[in-house]
Amino acid sequence: MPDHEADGHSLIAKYLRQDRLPHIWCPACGIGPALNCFLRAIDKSGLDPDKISVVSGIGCSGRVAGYVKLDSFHTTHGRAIPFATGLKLANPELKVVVFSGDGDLAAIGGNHLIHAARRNIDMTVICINNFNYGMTGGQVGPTAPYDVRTSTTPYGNFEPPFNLPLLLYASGATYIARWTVLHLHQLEGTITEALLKPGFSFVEVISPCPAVYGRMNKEPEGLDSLKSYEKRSIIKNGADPKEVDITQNGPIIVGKFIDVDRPTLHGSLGVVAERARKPTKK
Amino acid sequence: MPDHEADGHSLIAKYLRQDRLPHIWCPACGIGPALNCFLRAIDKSGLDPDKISVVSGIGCSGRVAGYVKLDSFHTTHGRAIPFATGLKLANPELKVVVFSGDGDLAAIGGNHLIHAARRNIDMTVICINNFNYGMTGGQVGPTAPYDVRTSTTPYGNFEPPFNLPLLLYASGATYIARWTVLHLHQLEGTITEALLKPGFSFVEVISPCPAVYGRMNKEPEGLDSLKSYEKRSIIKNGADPKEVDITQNGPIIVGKFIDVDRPTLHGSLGVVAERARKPTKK
Amino acid sequence: MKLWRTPFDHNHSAEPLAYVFIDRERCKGCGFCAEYCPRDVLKMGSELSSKGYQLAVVKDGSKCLACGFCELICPEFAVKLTINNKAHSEIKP
Amino acid sequence: MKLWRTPFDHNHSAEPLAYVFIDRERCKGCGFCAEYCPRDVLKMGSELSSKGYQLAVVKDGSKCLACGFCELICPEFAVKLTINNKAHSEIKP
Amino acid sequence: MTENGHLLGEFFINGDVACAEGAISAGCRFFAGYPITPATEIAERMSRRLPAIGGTYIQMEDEIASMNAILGASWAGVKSMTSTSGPGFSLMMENIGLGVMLETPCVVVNIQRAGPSTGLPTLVGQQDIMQARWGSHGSYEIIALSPDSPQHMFDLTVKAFNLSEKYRVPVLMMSDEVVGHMSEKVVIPQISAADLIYRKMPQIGAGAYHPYKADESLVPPMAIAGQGYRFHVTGLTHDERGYPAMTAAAQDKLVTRLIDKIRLHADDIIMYDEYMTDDADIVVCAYGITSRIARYAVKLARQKGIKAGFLQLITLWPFAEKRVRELASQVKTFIVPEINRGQIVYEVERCSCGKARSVSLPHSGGDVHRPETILAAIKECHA
Amino acid sequence: MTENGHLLGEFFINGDVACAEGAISAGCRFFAGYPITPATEIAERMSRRLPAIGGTYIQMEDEIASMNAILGASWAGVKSMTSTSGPGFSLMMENIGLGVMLETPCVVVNIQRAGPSTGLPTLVGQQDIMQARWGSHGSYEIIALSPDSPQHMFDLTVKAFNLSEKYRVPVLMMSDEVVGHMSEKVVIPQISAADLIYRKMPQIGAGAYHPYKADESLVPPMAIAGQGYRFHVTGLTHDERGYPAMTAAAQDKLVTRLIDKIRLHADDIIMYDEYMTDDADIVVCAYGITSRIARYAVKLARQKGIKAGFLQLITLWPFAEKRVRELASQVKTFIVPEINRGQIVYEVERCSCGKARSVSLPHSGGDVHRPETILAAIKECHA
Amino acid sequence: MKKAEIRLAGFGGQGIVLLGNIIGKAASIYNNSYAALTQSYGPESRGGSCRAEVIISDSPVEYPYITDPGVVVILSQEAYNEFGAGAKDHVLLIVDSELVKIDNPPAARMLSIPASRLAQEMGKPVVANIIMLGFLAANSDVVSREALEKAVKDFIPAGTESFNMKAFELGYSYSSPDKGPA
Amino acid sequence: MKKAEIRLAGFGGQGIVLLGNIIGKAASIYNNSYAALTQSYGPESRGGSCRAEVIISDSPVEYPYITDPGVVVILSQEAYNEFGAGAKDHVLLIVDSELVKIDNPPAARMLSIPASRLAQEMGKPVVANIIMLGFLAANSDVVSREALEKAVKDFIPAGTESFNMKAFELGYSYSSPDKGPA
Ligand SMILES: Cc1ncc(C[n+]2csc(CCOP(=O)(O)OP(=O)(O)O)c2C)c(N)n1
Ligand SMILES: Cc1ncc(C[n+]2csc(CCOP(=O)(O)OP(=O)(O)O)c2C)c(N)n1
Ligand code: SF4
Ligand code: SF4
Ligand code: SF4
Ligand code: SF4
Ligand code: SF4
Ligand code: SF4
Ligand SMILES: [Mg+2]
Ligand SMILES: [Mg+2]
Repeated sequence: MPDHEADGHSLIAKYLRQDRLPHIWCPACGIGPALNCFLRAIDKSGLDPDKISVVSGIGCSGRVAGYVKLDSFHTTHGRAIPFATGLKLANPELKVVVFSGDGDLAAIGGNHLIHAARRNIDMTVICINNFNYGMTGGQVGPTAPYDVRTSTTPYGNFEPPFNLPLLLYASGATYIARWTVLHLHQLEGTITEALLKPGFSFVEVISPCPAVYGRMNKEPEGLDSLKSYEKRSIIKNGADPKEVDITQNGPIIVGKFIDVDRPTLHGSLGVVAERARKPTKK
Repeated sequence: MPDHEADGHSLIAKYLRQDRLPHIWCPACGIGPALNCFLRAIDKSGLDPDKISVVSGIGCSGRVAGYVKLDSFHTTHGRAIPFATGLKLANPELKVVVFSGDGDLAAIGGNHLIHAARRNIDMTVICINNFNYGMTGGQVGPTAPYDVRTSTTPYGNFEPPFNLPLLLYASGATYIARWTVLHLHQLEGTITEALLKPGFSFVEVISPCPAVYGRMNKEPEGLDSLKSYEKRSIIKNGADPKEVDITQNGPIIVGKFIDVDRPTLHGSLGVVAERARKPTKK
Repeated sequence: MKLWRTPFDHNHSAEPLAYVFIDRERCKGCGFCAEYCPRDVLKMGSELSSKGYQLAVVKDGSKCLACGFCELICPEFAVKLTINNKAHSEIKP
Repeated sequence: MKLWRTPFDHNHSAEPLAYVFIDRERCKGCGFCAEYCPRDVLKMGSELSSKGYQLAVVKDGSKCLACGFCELICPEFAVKLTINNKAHSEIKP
Repeated sequence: MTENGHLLGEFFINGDVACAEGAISAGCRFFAGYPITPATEIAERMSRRLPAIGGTYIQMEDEIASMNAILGASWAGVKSMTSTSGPGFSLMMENIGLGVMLETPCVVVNIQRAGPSTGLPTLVGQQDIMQARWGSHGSYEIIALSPDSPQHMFDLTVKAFNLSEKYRVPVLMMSDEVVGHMSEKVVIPQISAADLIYRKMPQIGAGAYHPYKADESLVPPMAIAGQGYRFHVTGLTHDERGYPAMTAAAQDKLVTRLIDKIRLHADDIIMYDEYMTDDADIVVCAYGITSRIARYAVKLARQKGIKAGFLQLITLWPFAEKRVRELASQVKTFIVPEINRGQIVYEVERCSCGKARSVSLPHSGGDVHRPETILAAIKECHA
Repeated sequence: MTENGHLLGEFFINGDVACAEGAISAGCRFFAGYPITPATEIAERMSRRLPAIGGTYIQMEDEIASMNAILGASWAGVKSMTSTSGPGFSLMMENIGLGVMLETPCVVVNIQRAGPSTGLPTLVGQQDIMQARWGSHGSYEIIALSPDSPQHMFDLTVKAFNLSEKYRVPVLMMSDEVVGHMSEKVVIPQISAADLIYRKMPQIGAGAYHPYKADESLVPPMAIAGQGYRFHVTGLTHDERGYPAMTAAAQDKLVTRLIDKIRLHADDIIMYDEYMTDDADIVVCAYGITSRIARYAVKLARQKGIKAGFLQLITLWPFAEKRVRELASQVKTFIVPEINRGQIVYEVERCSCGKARSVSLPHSGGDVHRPETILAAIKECHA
Repeated sequence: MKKAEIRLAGFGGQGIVLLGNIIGKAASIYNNSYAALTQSYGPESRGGSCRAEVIISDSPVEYPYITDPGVVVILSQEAYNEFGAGAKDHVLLIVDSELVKIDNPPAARMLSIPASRLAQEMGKPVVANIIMLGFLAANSDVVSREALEKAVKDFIPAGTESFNMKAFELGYSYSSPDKGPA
Repeated sequence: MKKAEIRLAGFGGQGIVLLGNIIGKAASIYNNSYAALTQSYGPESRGGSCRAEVIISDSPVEYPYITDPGVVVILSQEAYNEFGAGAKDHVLLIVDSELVKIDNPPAARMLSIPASRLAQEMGKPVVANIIMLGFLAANSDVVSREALEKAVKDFIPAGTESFNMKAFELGYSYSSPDKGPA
């Protein structure tokens, strides 16, 4: 029996700042289980935890940086990725993980997200998608399905959402997966793979926010959301990202969608550095 | 013989601020021909020019707003789209066109670009893609092909570029086309169609920048670039956006790639307004 | 949908494969563990915690598979699973 | 690649279908019009403009198709095409 | 609700909601924003109210987009507003500058929390006061107001729109978390057309209209998109036609007008309130939530026989320079409590020219001053 | 070139290039930027130089990303820099605040052009001086320097890195278009380890290390990522452990230290230069490119027998308050020419306390003052 | 000048700010007094400590913070420890006996009601605050019952009026086991 | 104090700033003088008006702007109209005769060379500025020929040295039809 399964709680003690518990998340929030998977994945990956940096933006999900017992950076709203880019470029030995929310990564931070994917920088981005801005009280976010109720769409959301795996695919990410917080073993495995994958990896985690999003959308308890995921989710590894968009009540396609190889930013930077060091005429 | 063909120069007089000529663009720059097509498309579209607003960001391409004899807004770098969003939402009668450069729209403005496409707001975005930041002297841009020389990639570009049609497709744009400034009749026709298309339309114009990009990439004369386009471009209407990325010397796939229908933002806003006006209990 | 793993052939075990402990200070009564325990080891009790949350309790510890799902899904890091090594050693692979 | 249109069956015309005028103040000598005129009506001259640019000139106006490509491609809005209505009226559709 | 969509009557609402209602009463029909504590309630209120009355609410992808969207909406002829707090306000700086340069009426609300950076998101600060004046690059002047209660939020929001339309400049509502989140009775009166100012429109035809040609008011008439003026505006330095003009002379002409249209109308713009300053030796100068505490402390001081007075800055920018200079000749000491580490006190000190002493009562934020703290300072200065 | 990658010798280069070389000499090995006139040459130089000497150049998608990237790089232990001009500087404001809050050494260069907004992109301004001090939300202190020549660009960039590492604060190089684009001889000396300051590293083990626990220097030692400290930092108000602490008390403790580590070391930080101030009645106070013109004008005035002197501010922030207060007791008038509509003159006026008169010589930008203008002002004050 | 200061303390999600709003509105709109409601809360959406404070006065409220509350309503152990245990004897302390464990009786006059259990028994835990409000109305005279009932109706979702009035009534008629209404 | 002020004016793309750099570097690095080069240009990458001004002095340059140029090199009609036509008689005016049409001879001493045509004849229009530099070297003594040649080599692309030296020589030995070198 591998170590990480045998001893979940000691793993938690190893990677979690237990002096900071209880955390600030609401009862039945999905961030906790996702974090749990992340901690186990770190262990499973065999990476040296001293060389892992976790960077978060602002939001409930963005509080993860504050709980992991790793070098961790709680930056500004939307800016985790460029901060992480600086970290990684300045010290390529680091494994840099961005853990944040849908609003942080895809609303205010959307540009950084697509540019980081384009560069194929070595970085794992874990996005808690709870379809809204939990921390500020449940406003509509760029992944909120059409017509849902939020505190700023009292008459129904009039904007269609991003299909994040497709957006990331189009931007150049080389590893893209999605699970719900019910698919915990899969999520753990996926994050482990993502951590070990060179280049830009993106893991979307569909997660309940009972306190605000759920309350306004007939899932006032976290369990309601999990049951809905249980009913709606379909595992489809290798699914075409085009076909994985999420609607209010439609299926939630989960799985590992993309896993391809492209030159990483660090590889290309190496080539350039070599050219630069070659003595030229001038 | 349709009016617009018979009388190009009077059209120019009609839609161009001739008191501002000569313009500031370098000799053999591709922005002029693209602008020419745009002016003709306006005429061809039959839209009331008094109801057309042109919004540009900052850059050589962004100077277009200053030359069209229409309500026109030269805003800040990257922000043409949100400015245009405000214009359009506040007065849905306006036809709003954003005319700007690859750096403006896809580097600093990338987030606004994808969000506007997601919303499917009624707006036509014309993007002059000259693979670099012309105005500031030829730095690498997010569409610059891998390995090209620019003033900030003296050892070759180490970042892969965006495939803009794919990015726009993934974001939700309902009309996507690409032409070079050699495909002028096609470009004119495409812009005309885009202007008349409800929802978000995106037209990419591949355009020479001999003064800086060309100079550094073996196309010091504008003609060199046009000849290269002539050789490399392949018309492929309906091409899968996945397959239209541009490399340093590879083929340039041009054509109308996407033309689909999705509810527009204004349509959905109408639904919401109706719900809001319905007297409720409280 | 298969959410958990069956670690061993549990029928061969006489003792529980693991002991489940719920931290009463941490549990916030979300019910995830009880709902998704594949063996109905856990249930929601009627007692309230000091903050007023309904606490999860162990209903029948002997049925535990040691699958770890309860530990993994608990948002509060409140579930602690202790593997019963004795029970495991009894199992012949 | 077909970049221009052939508006009429030009062979039927005796007179040029259009007169091309190059604005010497605006032309910056990019050569686009000369290179892409389908009928070689235009060419780059040897004379320099006041700013030092090599000017485009009409080589053989009689061959003009009135296709408009020169006007469309000129980055400087320097080409002015005047349709010869007389010539056009001579053409029977 | 009236026909125009604005409410009428008495309401027990918080400052954020009062601000939203003030905007609606002022004729605002476009709101673009991005949620942030403690300003979110303004957006939420607008999202519920506007669609029902022919207005538009949009949540943009960030604050930069929000700021630009309200500029665009204003150029489409609709009064527009956004709201935010410190971090978002910082992000808006570049495009507040664009608003100044294009001379675009609009209102930006900052419900201040404690910084720097993310700081204390749910707790009060008054730390963006100098930022309101100087936060965007380049030389410019701006108008900023500071409300002290939900009613004041309502009233000053209406005022902010009026000033903005009159002077064609973004007006900043520099409120704070306590005022934004406290609830009190707010009376919303009948608002008639006469109470509201709308931007001057051009009176001449499209051909003759120059977007940046001003009369002696220094504020040019503003054409809006879609009416046939076919005008051009740019964030570049420009001439009266709105065309780029890349010379120091054009720059001087433009910037001078942009600055003078505010500076020369300071008397029309500046609002302050005084309490027992007539015979005061010591004047406490405060604004926003702190002014309620300061006023209370001054009352306590008077009860103790100390000749204290109170100056409440309602307009923060332009600064009430003239009045402070006058008072400086009369009083011995200014005491300036503010929930920051010294901002307005710099202006008070500057304008005092050494005639009166300026005492800063700084506060790092997260809470308000205690009346005793201010009272103690008054006593100390009195001794 | 030396082994360390820095140049050695005499060069005829412009201020932008000198700045880049200064950074390299100071040990900067990470540059993230976004092109903007007139700062682009710095990025271009870095893009050519860094890859050859083991450093990294990256062009980010905007200035916000650039600013965050240099913060990240600094936490990876690498000295980092970005450069921009007004519009980009405005965009960086929020995350300069993050740099202040996390106490992250880094250098931000602003080659000022004339604003507001896009203004005159290729022409000079000195209009972001107050913005440098107040542009981010919240209460904080910062360090800003102002060079007057390419040589000064080199020297002060080295100095900027040293101050930044010493005080763990972003240091702003507030240069301008003329200095950035003018070329002069720059002497690059041999730079030894002793000339350079590197941040204090923790001397204790990971368990005992608290990222925000400072000794009497008020500057805590800084661990960097990847060394086993497993530390946490946040832009929220935090305690010594770096953990969020959402109370007014924690806020006060933190903000007080952030402010005091600058204010209490003002004497170590502040640099100025004087010319013939000893017996001066009139002192011209200037900075950046304007100081060269002002110094020249003062020389002309002295030739005419006027007792003029010159105070050049090399450190803009913290402001040379003590020296100005001293001079105010001695001189009759300060004349403050600056390429803005009055910024540093506010500080001069404030610190003069009415003892000396302050005369502002504003300029809207796009050009520098003519020496005659300053001379005329001196004469007028003299008369 | 008549002035009453009320403190409501517990944790996020209990509807404490709503209670403050109901009381404030009842006083200022339906009872023609002046009222100011301030609140403080942490970054948590639920579960963090949360406080609402109301001043009711017959003249405009100048200084908007309470200095000496006459009524303190306590909805969590933490809140009790901070604001209840040390409350002076002129204070009326109202606690949810289900959520607060009291070791030594406080100096203040204390009334308790198991509002959260009663609410759970009604099948809707969220109405605990309305039960508490009814209890407060019965045991203090800061605002009239009529005004409070009107205000409750303004704040609750349409269609839940009668249920909420039942909750209010339950609290109003609850007789505390402690030193009851005099 | 010896001081020379040189103004170079034309439009963008003519290599005017490069000329300024060459002169400045020649003076300050190879001739051991002090030099300051300032420039001004518009937003256009090419074709806008462009100016470079060099001060050469044997003591450090304080005020970095030229006040009274001794040499003015003119590379466009616009520049001539602005800086050439009115130049005083102590000024040495050097113009590209191909690009400037002069109606009335200026007060200044004028020398002209058709540098842009000569460059075109050499097959590389971009070397017009180097031809002009050679001509300037021959007709003024602000910087030594050796220093200028060294500086030219520092700025041009590797491999183009001999071509550029040929251009320089062409200008150096060109004999102006106007009032030539005295
Ligand atoms: C510049 C800026 N704008 C807005 C905010 C306010 N804010 C904090 S968290 C957040 C949204 C968080 O949403 P998401 O990333 O989805 O995280 P969640 O809370 O849902 O996990 C916002 C808008 C901020 N802190 N900074
Ligand atoms: C906030 C900000 N950052 C940077 C700039 C400088 N800038 C002006 S134009 C430009 C790039 C333009 O590139 P692109 O949009 O591709 O237009 P092009 O000139 O190539 O047509 C940049 C970076 C600016 N004006 N504002
Ligand atoms: S608000 Fe939503 S996302 Fe945030 S902690 Fe609560 S449940 Fe989780
Ligand atoms: S720099 Fe390039 S894009 Fe800009 S005007 Fe010149 S050729 Fe065109
Ligand atoms: S480990 Fe947990 S989830 Fe699995 S069977 Fe045992 S109690 Fe149930
Ligand atoms: S999952 Fe955790 S918090 Fe939820 S009921 Fe079980 S033990 Fe309690
Ligand atoms: S219209 Fe122009 S391009 Fe066409 S044939 Fe005539 S000259 Fe040639
Ligand atoms: S296309 Fe225009 S600018 Fe180019 S050569 Fe022809 S006329 Fe001249
Ligand atoms: Mg979210
Ligand atoms: Mg471009």
